[in-house]
Amino acid sequence: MTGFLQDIGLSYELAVLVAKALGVAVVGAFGLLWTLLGIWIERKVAARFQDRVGPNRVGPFGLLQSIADAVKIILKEDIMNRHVDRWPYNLAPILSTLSVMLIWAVIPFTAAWVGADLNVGVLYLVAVGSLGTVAVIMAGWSSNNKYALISAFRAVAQLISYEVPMVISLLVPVMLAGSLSVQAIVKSQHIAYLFAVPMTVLIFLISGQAENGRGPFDLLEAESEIVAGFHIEYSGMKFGMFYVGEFLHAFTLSVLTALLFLGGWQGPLAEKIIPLGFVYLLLKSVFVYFVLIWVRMTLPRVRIDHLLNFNWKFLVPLSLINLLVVAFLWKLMPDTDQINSFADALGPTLVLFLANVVMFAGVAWWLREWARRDREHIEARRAVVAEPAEATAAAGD
Amino acid sequence: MILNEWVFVGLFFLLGPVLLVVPIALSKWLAPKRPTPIKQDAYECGAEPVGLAWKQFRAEYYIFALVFLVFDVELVFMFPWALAYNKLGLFALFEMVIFVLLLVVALVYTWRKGALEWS
Amino acid sequence: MIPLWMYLVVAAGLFVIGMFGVLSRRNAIAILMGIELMLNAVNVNLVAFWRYQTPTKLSGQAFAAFVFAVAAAEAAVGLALIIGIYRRKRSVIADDVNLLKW
Amino acid sequence: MDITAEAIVFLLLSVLTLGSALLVVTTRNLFHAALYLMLALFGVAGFFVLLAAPFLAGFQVVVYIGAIAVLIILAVMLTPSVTRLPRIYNAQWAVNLALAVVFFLLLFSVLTPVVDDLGISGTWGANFTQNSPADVPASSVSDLGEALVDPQQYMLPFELASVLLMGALIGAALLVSPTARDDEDAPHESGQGA
Repeated sequence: MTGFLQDIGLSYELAVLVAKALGVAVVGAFGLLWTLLGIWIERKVAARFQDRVGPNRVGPFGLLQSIADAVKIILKEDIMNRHVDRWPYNLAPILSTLSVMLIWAVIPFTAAWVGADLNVGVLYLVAVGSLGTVAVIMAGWSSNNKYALISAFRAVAQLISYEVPMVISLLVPVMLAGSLSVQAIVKSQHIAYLFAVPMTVLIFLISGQAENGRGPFDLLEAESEIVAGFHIEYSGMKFGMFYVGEFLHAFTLSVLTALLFLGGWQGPLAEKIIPLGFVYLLLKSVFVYFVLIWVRMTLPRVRIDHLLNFNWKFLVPLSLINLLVVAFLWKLMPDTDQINSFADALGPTLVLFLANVVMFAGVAWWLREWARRDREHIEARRAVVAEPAEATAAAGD
Repeated sequence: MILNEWVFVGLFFLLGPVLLVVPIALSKWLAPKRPTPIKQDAYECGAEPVGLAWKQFRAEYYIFALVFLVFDVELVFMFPWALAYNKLGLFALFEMVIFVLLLVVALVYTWRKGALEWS
Repeated sequence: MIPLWMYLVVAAGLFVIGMFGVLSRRNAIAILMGIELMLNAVNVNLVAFWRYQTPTKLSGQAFAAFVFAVAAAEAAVGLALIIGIYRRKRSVIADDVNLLKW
Repeated sequence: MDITAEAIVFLLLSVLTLGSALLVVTTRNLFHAALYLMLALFGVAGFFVLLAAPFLAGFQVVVYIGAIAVLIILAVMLTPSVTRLPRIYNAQWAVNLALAVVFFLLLFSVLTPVVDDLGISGTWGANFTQNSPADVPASSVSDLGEALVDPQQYMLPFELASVLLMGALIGAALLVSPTARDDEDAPHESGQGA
């Protein structure tokens, strides 16, 4: 690519710049176009969960439905509230999608295709992801609508709360791989980290789903309470931008899970035949995406106090314990800094897996105990309430 | 050149918004525009809005942001630790245990104080 | 390459702007924003000196990292104070908080 | 200094940072000021990248933009009656402005080689004449990690940072927690204030 550009008369630096700009366009456009397919996948899968057929009119299997929707939404009138705060209002949808799109800059698609292999890649992911919170607050505040504002406050509480366990679980692959570069983390997975640290994966997925504001955690939008929340005042393509951002976010979360825990592009022959890695990555990501849709379709929305209690009183302590346990075992095992093959990775993976099984059992036991005590507590209170009522009823007779 | 990888990121920051502005601009150009006063009111499920939304809200939300801020800084400090962990001795683990314990003490205090309750 | 003094001048500019904000704004939150600007100016200085004078020792970067911690603590307590004052006095104007003044 | 790509980026970042910093202290609407603050902080993160400290750039965005600025915006939202004050500056603002300008000129004359070039004084400038930085070791990112937890280097500040943050969290939570509100002290008339 660079060679070709130099041939047509550009200087080396300019050629690199143009090649990189093209790379940005390809990666960005891929992300956006994938969203169209992703929406179709999600609608089809969701329809199956609800015993429906899903989109099936436009194109074969309804494949072109998303394109039809895109055209429709572009042609919609953009209704703007008279009292909005214009600049933040117009910037918010762009920032919302941008914060997700920027993640794609550091994603290694194969052994050779990677936009920017930053040596602080994971930190970059966290940093860029936190811009999404800002976008939600901007949208909520600038809309000048009470529902939007309530949603913005909920967003602050939810998005930032769940960022904590997510970042803690991101630390685990960083620690195991000894690198912040996403590509290096993928390469260090001779056995996918899923088998070594399933607990971390679970925490990552739960908090990621909450960060995304979907699934049982869709309080930001909660169409039945605050009628779509922070983007209530948006219509036309600006609303479409939030929509695209949300879907892209869900898929990006799946890609990140695939990269950090499922071995990314690794698979048989992926090092030799480079494009094969891309296929592996897509397959793994779509699998995770399916699981996320499954969760979303299965669980009812949680209440905000439950949501926050679950995070601060359960998920955060659990992820901290998990991190320290993994760190402790990792330090106890010899030669963990030189794992270069499947055979090297087998021992540590087994040990960590067993530790995770023990942790899972412990958490399950603790949750049972907690539920039992909670139930007893409630029943005891009910008994206290019921007795005087009976007494008065008797006196009344 | 050490910045080479960042050129791509920088370009992403510059070109990414362009990619996103294109559909919005397209919509601005193609879509009809027939504003009426009622259409341009804040949407409150049909009821007429009373006043603007920029009113004071409860401080409950603020405590969570506060706890988050403190946790966030600590997490950021844990990144270098996790990165260098393979090269460090067992000592690093104890150090992190103390670090995390201090954090947990603060969390538990806030918890016991009832600040984490959603009232 | 960019000479060191250019970074220092930008940092100085940032510091002075922040200082003006701290000294002149009436709103306590705006004053806090000015403080953040000043802290950032200091960080730019620290990192620039690290880069140009002792790139093999990490003291500049490490100090900048601790400045982050201090800034976070300062923002947390400062804003909590402002919210507390607002609850009592319904005002966040720094001049209104003059209970200890005589 | 010849015009290189780096110089252009530096110039753009300077304009971005200083421009939005100026807007932070001059904007009337505090919500906008907070957004400009984010922009200024973002520019500083750009400087960190340019200075080959990507770790700090990440810190900057996560801590300052993702947390501190969000907290500030939240505080602005919680105290909304003052987003549009009649006067945003106090009585001494003109003096402060003069002070700031003088201070900046002083710093400028010390930091830059301009004064020395004019030949006014040989000892005034601080002579920060390093024009090109030395190479940063390739492992500087993980070196920072080691340095922070190394008992020989920054272990104590590292732990102290944790203590400081613990204190900050406890103090701040105490200040804003609902139980901390003693209502008898609160003013009875509600709509006083600005």
